Amino acid sequence: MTTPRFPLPVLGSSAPVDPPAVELPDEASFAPGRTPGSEHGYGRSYWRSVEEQLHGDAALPGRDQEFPPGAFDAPKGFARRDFLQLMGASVALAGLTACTEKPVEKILAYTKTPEGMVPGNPFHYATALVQDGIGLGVLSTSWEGRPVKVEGNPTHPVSRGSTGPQVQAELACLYDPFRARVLKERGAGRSWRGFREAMRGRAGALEKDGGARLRFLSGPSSSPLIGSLRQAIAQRFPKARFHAWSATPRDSVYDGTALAFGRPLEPHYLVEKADVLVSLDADFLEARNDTVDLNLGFANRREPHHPRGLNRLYVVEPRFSITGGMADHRLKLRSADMEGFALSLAAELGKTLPGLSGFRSPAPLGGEAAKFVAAVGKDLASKRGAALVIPGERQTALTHAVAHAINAALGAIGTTVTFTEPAVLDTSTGRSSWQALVDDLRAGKVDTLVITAWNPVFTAPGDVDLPTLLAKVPNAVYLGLHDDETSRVVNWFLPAAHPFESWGDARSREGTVSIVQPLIQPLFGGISEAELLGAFLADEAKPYDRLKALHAAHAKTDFDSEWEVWLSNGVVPGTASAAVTPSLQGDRVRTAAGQARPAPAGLELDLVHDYKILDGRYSLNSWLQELPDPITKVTWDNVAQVGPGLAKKMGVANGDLLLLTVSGRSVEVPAWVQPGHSDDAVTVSFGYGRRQNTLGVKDADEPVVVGHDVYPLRTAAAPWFATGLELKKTGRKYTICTTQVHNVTEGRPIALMQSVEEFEKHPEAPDVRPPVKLGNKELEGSALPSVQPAIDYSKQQYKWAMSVDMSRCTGCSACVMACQAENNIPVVGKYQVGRGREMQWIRMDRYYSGPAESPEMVTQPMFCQHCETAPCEYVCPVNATVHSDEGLNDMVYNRCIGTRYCSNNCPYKVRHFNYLHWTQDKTQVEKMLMNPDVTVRARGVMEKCTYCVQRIERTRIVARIENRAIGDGELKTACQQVCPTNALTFGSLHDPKTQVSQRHADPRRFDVLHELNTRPRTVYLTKIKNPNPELG
Amino acid sequence: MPLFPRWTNTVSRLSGVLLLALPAVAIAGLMIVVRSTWGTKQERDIVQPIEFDHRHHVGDEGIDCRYCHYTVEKSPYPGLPATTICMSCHAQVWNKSPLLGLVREYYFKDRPIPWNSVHNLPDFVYFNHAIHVNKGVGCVTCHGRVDQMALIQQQAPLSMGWCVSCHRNPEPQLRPVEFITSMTWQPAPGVDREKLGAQLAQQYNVHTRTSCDACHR
Amino acid sequence: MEHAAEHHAAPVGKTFVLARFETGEALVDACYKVREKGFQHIDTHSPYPLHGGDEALGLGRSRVPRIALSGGLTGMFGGYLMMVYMNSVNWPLNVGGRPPHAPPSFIPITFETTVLLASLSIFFGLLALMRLPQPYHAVFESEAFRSAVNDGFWLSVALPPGGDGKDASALLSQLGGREVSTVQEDMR
Amino acid sequence: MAAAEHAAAASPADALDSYPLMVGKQDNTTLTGNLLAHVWARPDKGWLLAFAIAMAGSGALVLAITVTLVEGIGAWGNNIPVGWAFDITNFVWWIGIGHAGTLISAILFLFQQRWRTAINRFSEAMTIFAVMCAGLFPLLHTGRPWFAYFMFPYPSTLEMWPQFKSPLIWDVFAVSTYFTVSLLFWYLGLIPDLASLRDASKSPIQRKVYGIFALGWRGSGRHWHNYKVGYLLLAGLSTPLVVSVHTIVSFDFAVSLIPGWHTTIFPPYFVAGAVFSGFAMVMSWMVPARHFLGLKHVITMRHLENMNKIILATGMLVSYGYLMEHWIAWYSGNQFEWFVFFNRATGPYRGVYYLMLFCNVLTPQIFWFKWARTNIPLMFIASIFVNIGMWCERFVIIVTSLHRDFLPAAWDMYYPTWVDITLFLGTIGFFSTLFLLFLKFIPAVAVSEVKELNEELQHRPAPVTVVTGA
Repeated sequence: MTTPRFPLPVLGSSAPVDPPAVELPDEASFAPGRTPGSEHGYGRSYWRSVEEQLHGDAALPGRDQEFPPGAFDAPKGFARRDFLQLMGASVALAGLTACTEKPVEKILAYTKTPEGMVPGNPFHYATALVQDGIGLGVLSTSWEGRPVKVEGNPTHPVSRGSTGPQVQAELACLYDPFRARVLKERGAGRSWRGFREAMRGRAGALEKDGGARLRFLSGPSSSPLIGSLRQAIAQRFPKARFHAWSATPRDSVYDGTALAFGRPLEPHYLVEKADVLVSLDADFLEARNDTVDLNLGFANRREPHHPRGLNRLYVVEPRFSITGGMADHRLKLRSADMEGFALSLAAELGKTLPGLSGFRSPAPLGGEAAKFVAAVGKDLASKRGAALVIPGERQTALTHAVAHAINAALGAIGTTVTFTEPAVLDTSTGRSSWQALVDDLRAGKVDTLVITAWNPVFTAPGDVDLPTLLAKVPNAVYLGLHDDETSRVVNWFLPAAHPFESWGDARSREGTVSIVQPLIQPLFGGISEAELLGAFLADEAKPYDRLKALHAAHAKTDFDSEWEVWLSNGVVPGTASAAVTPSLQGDRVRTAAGQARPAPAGLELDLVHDYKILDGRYSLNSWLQELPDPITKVTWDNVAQVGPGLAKKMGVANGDLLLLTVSGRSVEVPAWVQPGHSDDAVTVSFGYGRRQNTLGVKDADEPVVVGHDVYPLRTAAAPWFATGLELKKTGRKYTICTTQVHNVTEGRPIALMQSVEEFEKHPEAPDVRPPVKLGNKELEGSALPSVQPAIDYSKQQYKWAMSVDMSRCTGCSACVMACQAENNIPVVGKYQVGRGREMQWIRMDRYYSGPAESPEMVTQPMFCQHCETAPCEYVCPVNATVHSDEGLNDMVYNRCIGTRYCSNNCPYKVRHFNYLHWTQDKTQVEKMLMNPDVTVRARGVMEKCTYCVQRIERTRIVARIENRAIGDGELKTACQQVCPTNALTFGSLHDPKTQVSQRHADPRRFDVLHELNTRPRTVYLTKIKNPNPELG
Repeated sequence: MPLFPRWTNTVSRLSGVLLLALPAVAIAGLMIVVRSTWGTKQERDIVQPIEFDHRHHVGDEGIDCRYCHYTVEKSPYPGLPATTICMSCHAQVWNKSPLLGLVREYYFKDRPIPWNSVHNLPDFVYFNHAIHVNKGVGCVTCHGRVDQMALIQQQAPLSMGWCVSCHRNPEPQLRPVEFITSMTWQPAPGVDREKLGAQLAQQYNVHTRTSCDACHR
Repeated sequence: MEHAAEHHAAPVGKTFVLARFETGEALVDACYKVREKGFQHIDTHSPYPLHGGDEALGLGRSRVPRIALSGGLTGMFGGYLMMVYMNSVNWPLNVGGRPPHAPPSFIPITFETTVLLASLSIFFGLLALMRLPQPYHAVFESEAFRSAVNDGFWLSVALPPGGDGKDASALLSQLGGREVSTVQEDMR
Repeated sequence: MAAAEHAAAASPADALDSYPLMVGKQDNTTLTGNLLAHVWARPDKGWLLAFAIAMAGSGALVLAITVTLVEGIGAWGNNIPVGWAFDITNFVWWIGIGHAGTLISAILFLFQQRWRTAINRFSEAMTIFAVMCAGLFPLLHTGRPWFAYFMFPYPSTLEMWPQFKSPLIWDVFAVSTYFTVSLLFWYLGLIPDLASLRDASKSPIQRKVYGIFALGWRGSGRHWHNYKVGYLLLAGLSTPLVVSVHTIVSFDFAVSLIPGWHTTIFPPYFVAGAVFSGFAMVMSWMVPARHFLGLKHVITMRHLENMNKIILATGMLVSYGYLMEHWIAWYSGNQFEWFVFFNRATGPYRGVYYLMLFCNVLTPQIFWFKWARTNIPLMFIASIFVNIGMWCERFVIIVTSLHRDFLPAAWDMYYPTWVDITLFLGTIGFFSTLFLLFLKFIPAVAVSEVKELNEELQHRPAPVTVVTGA
C-alpha cells in the first residue's frame, strides 16, 4: 500500500495533521460523525471506521492504525470512482432539493481531477452482477462516482443490453441505509484487522489436521477468482470441505443432464430456431440472468413478419407463470404429474420416433391431458429439427432426462439446444451438498464454518434447525450485507461489500467471463467474499492482484492494455465455453423412467422463487417490494395462489388467511384466487416474512413484517413441491395491496389480441382502424375528423413517438424498474399502494380473457401516451402541462399547483400525484441513488412519463454541438433500453426508416381509445396468438 | 348633538380610498421587489474563503476562462478549477504568499476548497453551458465583466423571463466562437450587430427552443 | 364645500329648516308646495322611497345606467383582450393541440369580467353620486330627525346664505309640518 | 299550527293568496320595533348553545385545514383515478346553496314578487356565507395552495400566464365575481337598515358602530332616486350572473371527456340543482329563525308555501335531468357512457345513488299537496333531505365517474378519511357560525323594504280573508 489511495475530504480518519496548521474555515463541516440531514453534511455520515461507529468521536485518536476504508482498493485509475469528491455531491444536490432555494450553496471542486472526468457528464462503466452464481454483464451509469442506473451491457452475449428487474434494483441494495456497517464478534464491534488476526491464529490450529474441521458454505458461484481461492485453500487445508447452498437450486438441470449424458452439462435453448416449444413448467421467459437472451429469441418469433413465421408455445404447469401467459396452449398439471406427462409425451412420440420407443407413462393421463399430449406430440413430430422441449428447474432430474431424450429424438440437439460444460463451480447447490454439511454439523465435526451463502438460517429447509446447529460451531463466520437471521447465531459477522464495491469476476450461463469492477468505495467498509477467503491463505495478496494474476492467462498480446479493454467492454473475449455434443444414453434414461411411480393423489404445494425478491435476498429492497408481481399484481406480499375451482369449493376469496400444512409443519398465508391456476395445487413464493426496516417508506403504519415465511414448509429432499397439502381457512382476513383490482377489459377494445389466422385474413387490428379518408382529405395516422386545426410538426427536426408490440411483451416488468431508477420515482409503501397512490410511471396492465379456469393473458404497459390533442393539457389552469414543439407532453413540476384536473381528464389514468412528501425523509445514503438529471418532485405535484426527456435533451445537445442529427437507436428511453423482448421502440416519426416509424405503419398498429381522438404518439401493436387448431 | 362631527366626512372618505388602495399598492410593491436587484440577488458581494481576484487573473494576466473552467465546452457545468490547477502555477509563483496559505492547506490535506456559489439556479432548471458556449453565447453575455470584479457578482437577473427573452431572439447575443471568452469583444465598427448575429445563427445552426422541456425535466 | 373650511376665516355653515310630516303622501304634497314657493334646495327624508318622490323633487333621469354601461363595456373588452394577449400574443403555447386563440373558451371569463366591472362601477358610482360616506350632515344636528330612517317623513329646506329661514319655517308649519326647526351646519 | 296563522290573518291579503304577506296591523313604528327587536335583545340560551356548537365546528374545520396543509392532500382519501372527491363535492354543494340568495333577491325582484322582501336579506346573507365555504375548497384541494396565485393573471418574472382554456380558471373568475357582486348587492340593500339601526338604537356604542357602516345614510329622496336604479341594475346583473356561475361550475365536468361528466345538459341541470338545494337550505334555516326571532308576522305561511312550490318545481327539473342523463347515456350507444350509469346503479357506490334518488326525486313530490306545503315540521325535514340528496348527487357525479372510467386496469375505489369528513362538517360549522352572528347583529329581514311593502298593503282595497281549516 505504498501508492497513495485517494483520501476522502470528509473522512475523519484521513486527516493527517491535527491540530491543523491553518484553521480551516469550514473544519466543522468536515468533522467526522456529523449528523446527516443538512444538505451541507451531504454524504458525510457513513464514512465511519468501526470504532467511530461504536464509540463515537471518543475512539477517534486511536483510529490511525486502523486500516482506513478503501485501503484494499486498487491503486491505479480508481480515483474517478471516488464518489465523495464533492463536486459530485453538489451536482447531485441539483436533483435532490427541487423547488427550494438556499441562500448560499457550497460548491466543492476536486482537489485532483480524476483523469477523463468531466463533471456533469455521467460515465458508463461495464461490470457484472450475479444471480444464483450466474453473471450478467451490465452497464452502470455513474455520476461523479455515484452509480445511479444499471442497464444491460449491449456487448455482453446474454444481456445484449437488456436485464430483468432484480439486476437493476441492485442499486437500491447498494444504497440501502440499513446495510450492516459493523464487523462484530458475538455482537461486539471488532475491526477487520482484528478479525484477520483471529483467523490467522485459527487457521494455524486448523492446519494441523489439514483443516478437517474447516467448512465453507457458499452460494453458487461461477467466479474463476473464487474458484482459484478455493483451490488455494484446498491446498493449504486438504481436508477442508466446500458446500454450496441455494434456495433456488438448479440441481435437477445438472442431475438431469448427468442422467441423460453421463455428466453434468449446461443446456442452452435456442428458442428462436424452434417452431414448436413445449415448456414442462419451465419459466424461461422470466427475465433472469440465465434467461434474458431466451426472451429476445422467443419474442422475435412472435412477429408475424418473421421469415419463419410464428412459433407455437405449449406450457404445462401447475401455476400461472409469465411463460404460461405467453403460451398458445396451457395445460394445468400438478408438478408431481410432470414426470408422467413427460413420459407419456415420450411414449406418444415413441409411436413414430424410434429413439423414443420403450417409454411408458407410469399412470395413464386424464382426458384433457391425453388430448393435449396427442396434439403436442403430433405438432412436435411434424416439426422435427425445429422442435424443442424445455424442462423446468423445479422439475425432477428424470423429467429433464426424458426431455433431453425427446429433444434428441426430435433432432433438437445441436439445432435448437446445445450443451456446454457448466459455467458454475457448484453444480450441486441443493440437497446433496447441503445434507453432507448438516450431517457434519450434527456430528459436531465442524470447528470453523465460513458462511458466504445468503442468509442460510432463513432459507434453510424447515426440517433442519440450523440456528441450534450453528450455535454448536465454535467459530462460525458469516459474511452478509445485512445484520440478519444468520448473523445473530454466528460468532463472527462481517458486513459484506456490495458487488459494486469490490473486485471480482463472474461467468455468464454460456461461460463468458466478465470482470466485476468496483464503481464506488465501500460505503460501509464492507468486505468481499474474495477478501474473506483470502484471510485463510498465507499470502496477503489483494483480490485485485489475484484477479489480474488469474486472468493474465487470457491475454493474447499485452495483458495490461487488454485488461483495460476487458474492463471497459465488460467481457473477456474468447472465454465462452465450447459447445459439446454429448451422446444420449437412452437406456439409462429408460431404466430410470421404468422406476418412475405414479404420483400420489391429493392437493399439492408448489413452492416457487418470487418474481421480485427471488429467495428473499431482495426482501429489503423497496423497489422490488413495490414492483407489482407480473401476474398477480400484488405488492409487498406473497400469496397462496389457488385455482378458481378450488377457491369456489372451499369458499375462499382473496385475502382469506389460509393455514397450509405439509407433513406436520404449517404456516399461514393469505389466499389469492389465481385464474388459470391448477385446482389440485397451491402455489406460494418463498422469501417473504422477514422483518423490514421500514425501508424509508413514508407511511408510519407500514408493516414491519412483509409477507409470510413459507420456508418451514420446505424440505431439502423436496424443495419445490410436495403432495399431501392440507388447506384450512382460519376465518381471518389479511390486507393485500395490489395495483390492479379489475382484471378483464369488459369487452372494450383496449388490449387487442387476435389469432394468426384472423390476422392473415384481415391484418388490420379488429375494429380499431380509423377512416383513412374523410371526403377526399387524407388523414394522418389514426386521426379522426376534428374541428380543431391540426398542429403542424413538420417544421421541427424530430417528432418523438413510441410503440409497444404486445406480441413481444411478456409483462416481466423490467421496464417498470428501469423507469423507477431513471426518473427518481419514489416508493410509497404497501398501504399507500392499497390506497391507489403507487407512483410507478409505467403501469403494467394485465388482462385475462376467456374462462377463469383457462384464461388467456394480455399484458399492456401503459404510460403517458403523449397525445397530440392531450386532454390533460387544456384543463390545466396554469400551463403546467403543455406540448413541446416536438410533440412531447411536457409536465412542468415547478409550475404545477396540483389541482389533479389533468389526471381526472386523462383517459389512460397514467398520471401520478405526490399525495405526500414521499422523498422527505430520505437518508443521505438513499439520496445518492437519485439521478441528478431528473428533478425530484415535491409534495402536491403531478408527474408522469416524460419519454425520458432528460435523455432526449442530453443527446440533442451533444448532437447539436457536433452539428448533426440524432440517429435512430442513438437515443433510447430507459424502459426501451432494458426491455428483454425489444417490445418498446422510441424515435422520430419524421424519418420513415426508423424502427418506430415502421411499427407505426404496421398493420397491427392501433391507438388505445382512438375513438376519443386523443391522437397518441404511443401506439400499440396487437398481440398475435398461434393456437393449434386441433386444440381449438 | 350629531353622532359624528363634521371632520369625519373627510376621514371616512379617505379611509375608504385607502381601503381600496392598500392592496393595490402592496401587490405593485411586491412586483417591484422581485424585479429589483435585491430580489434577484444581483450585484451582491459574496465573500469567498480565499481571496481570489478575477481582476488580476483575467484582467491583468489575461488567463483564458477555459484554463480554469475547463469543462465549459463539453459539460452542462462550467467546471470549477481543481486545486491542482491553482497549484500548477502557484507551486512556482507566490508559493510562499500567506494569501495562498489556505490553498496549499487544502491541497496538501486533499480537501476541496468550499467556494460559495454565486450563480444559483433553482434545482428544477437544467442550464447547459456547453451548448451556449458552442453556439456563440459569450461568457460576458451572462456573467458580465468578470475581469473587473474583485468578488464575482451575479450580473444577470437569471429570471425565467430573462432566459426566455434571449431564447426568443438570440441573434443580438451571438458572437464568433473564437471570441467566446473575450471580455471586450465588439463587432467591428460598421458591422451591424443584428446582421452579424443573424449570419452567425445561420452559421452555427442556432435554433433556440422555448418549450418547457428545454430547461425543465 | 369642504374647502370652504380652510379658506374663510370664520366659515359659516349651511342652514336647513326641517319639518316632519305624518305620512309619505303629506310629505310629497308639501314638497310640491314648497317648490312652488320657489325654494330650490329641498330634500325629503323617509325610511323607504316615496311614491312620486322623484317628481316632487323634480329629479331627472338617473346617471347610474350610463355608469353601469361604461363599466360593463370596459370589463368586456378588457377581459377578452387580456386573454388574447396572454394566451395568443405574448406566449402562444401548444395546449392540447388547441389553437392559442380559442374564442369559445374565452367567453365565460369575458362575461364574468363584464358583470364584475359593471357591478363595481354601479356600487362605487352610487356612492359617488350620493356623496357617501358622509357621516355628518347638518340635518343630524336635530335629535328629532333620527326618526327619518325609521318612521318619520321629513322635509329639509336648505336656506340661501344669510337667509334666516323665518318664511320657510312658517310655510312648513302652515303645510302641516310638525317639529319645525332650523339647524345649522357645525363647521368644527 | 297552520290554522293558527290563519286566525291571525286579519291584515289585507292578496285576493288570490290564501295566506297574508303580513300578519296583524303593522305600521312603520311597530315594524321598526319588532323587526329590530332581536338585535337589541340579549342573546338567549338557545342562541348561545347553537353558537357554541357552531364554533366547535369551526374549530374542527381549522384542525382539518391544518392537517391538510401540513401533511398534504394525502391526508384525504383521494387517489388516482379518483383525483377529486369530497373536496370538489363540497365545493359544488356549497356553491349551489349559494345560489338561492341571489336568485330570490334578484330574479324575484325583477319579477316583482312581493313575497321576496321578507326573506331576501336572509337568503343573501346565506349566499355570501355559502360562497365563503365553497371558496375554501378550490384553494385547499390544490396540492400546493401556496402557489395558488399562479392562477391569477399577473405579470410574473416567468413571463408565464394562466391558461384560459381551463374551466378551473373560469371557476376562479366566476366564483370571485359572484362573491364580490353578492357582497355589494347585500351591503347596498343593508345601508338603509343600518341607518335605521343607528338611529333606533339607545346605546351610544351601537349607534357609533352601526353609524360607521351606515355611511351617513339619511333617507334622502335624492339618494333614493339613484339608489332604486342602482339596486335594480345590480339585480339585473346578478340574474345572469347566478345562472353563469353554476353553469361554469358544471363546465368543470362537462368540458372534460370522462364518461358521466362529458354531458351537454350539465349547465341547466346544475343550475336547477343549485336553486333546489339553495331553497332547501333557506328553508332549513328560516323555519327555526322565524320562530326564534319572532318574525312570524312578516315571514308567513305564504312565504313558506311559495318556497315549497319552488322546491317542488326545481326538484322536478333535477329529476328530469337525471332522466335525460340516463337516457342520453343509453341512446348514445357509447359503451363507456353506458357503463358509468350502470355502475352508478349497481356498483359499489349504489347506496349513495339510491339515497340521492330518494332525497331529490321522491321527497319533493310531497309538495304536490297543500297540507304538506303548509306543514312546518314536514317541510323542515324535507328540506334537510334535499340538502343531503344534493350532496349525494355531487358525490355520485364526481366519484362514480372517476373511479371506473376508460381502462379497467386503472379502476380503483375511494374511501374518505377522517380529515375529509371533518373538513365537510367543519364548513357546516363555519357557515352556521357566520349565520348565527348575522342573525344576532343584523336585521334578518329587509326592514325598509318591508315597510314599503306594508305601505303598499295599506293602500289596498278591503282584504279578502279566506279562512281555511279551523
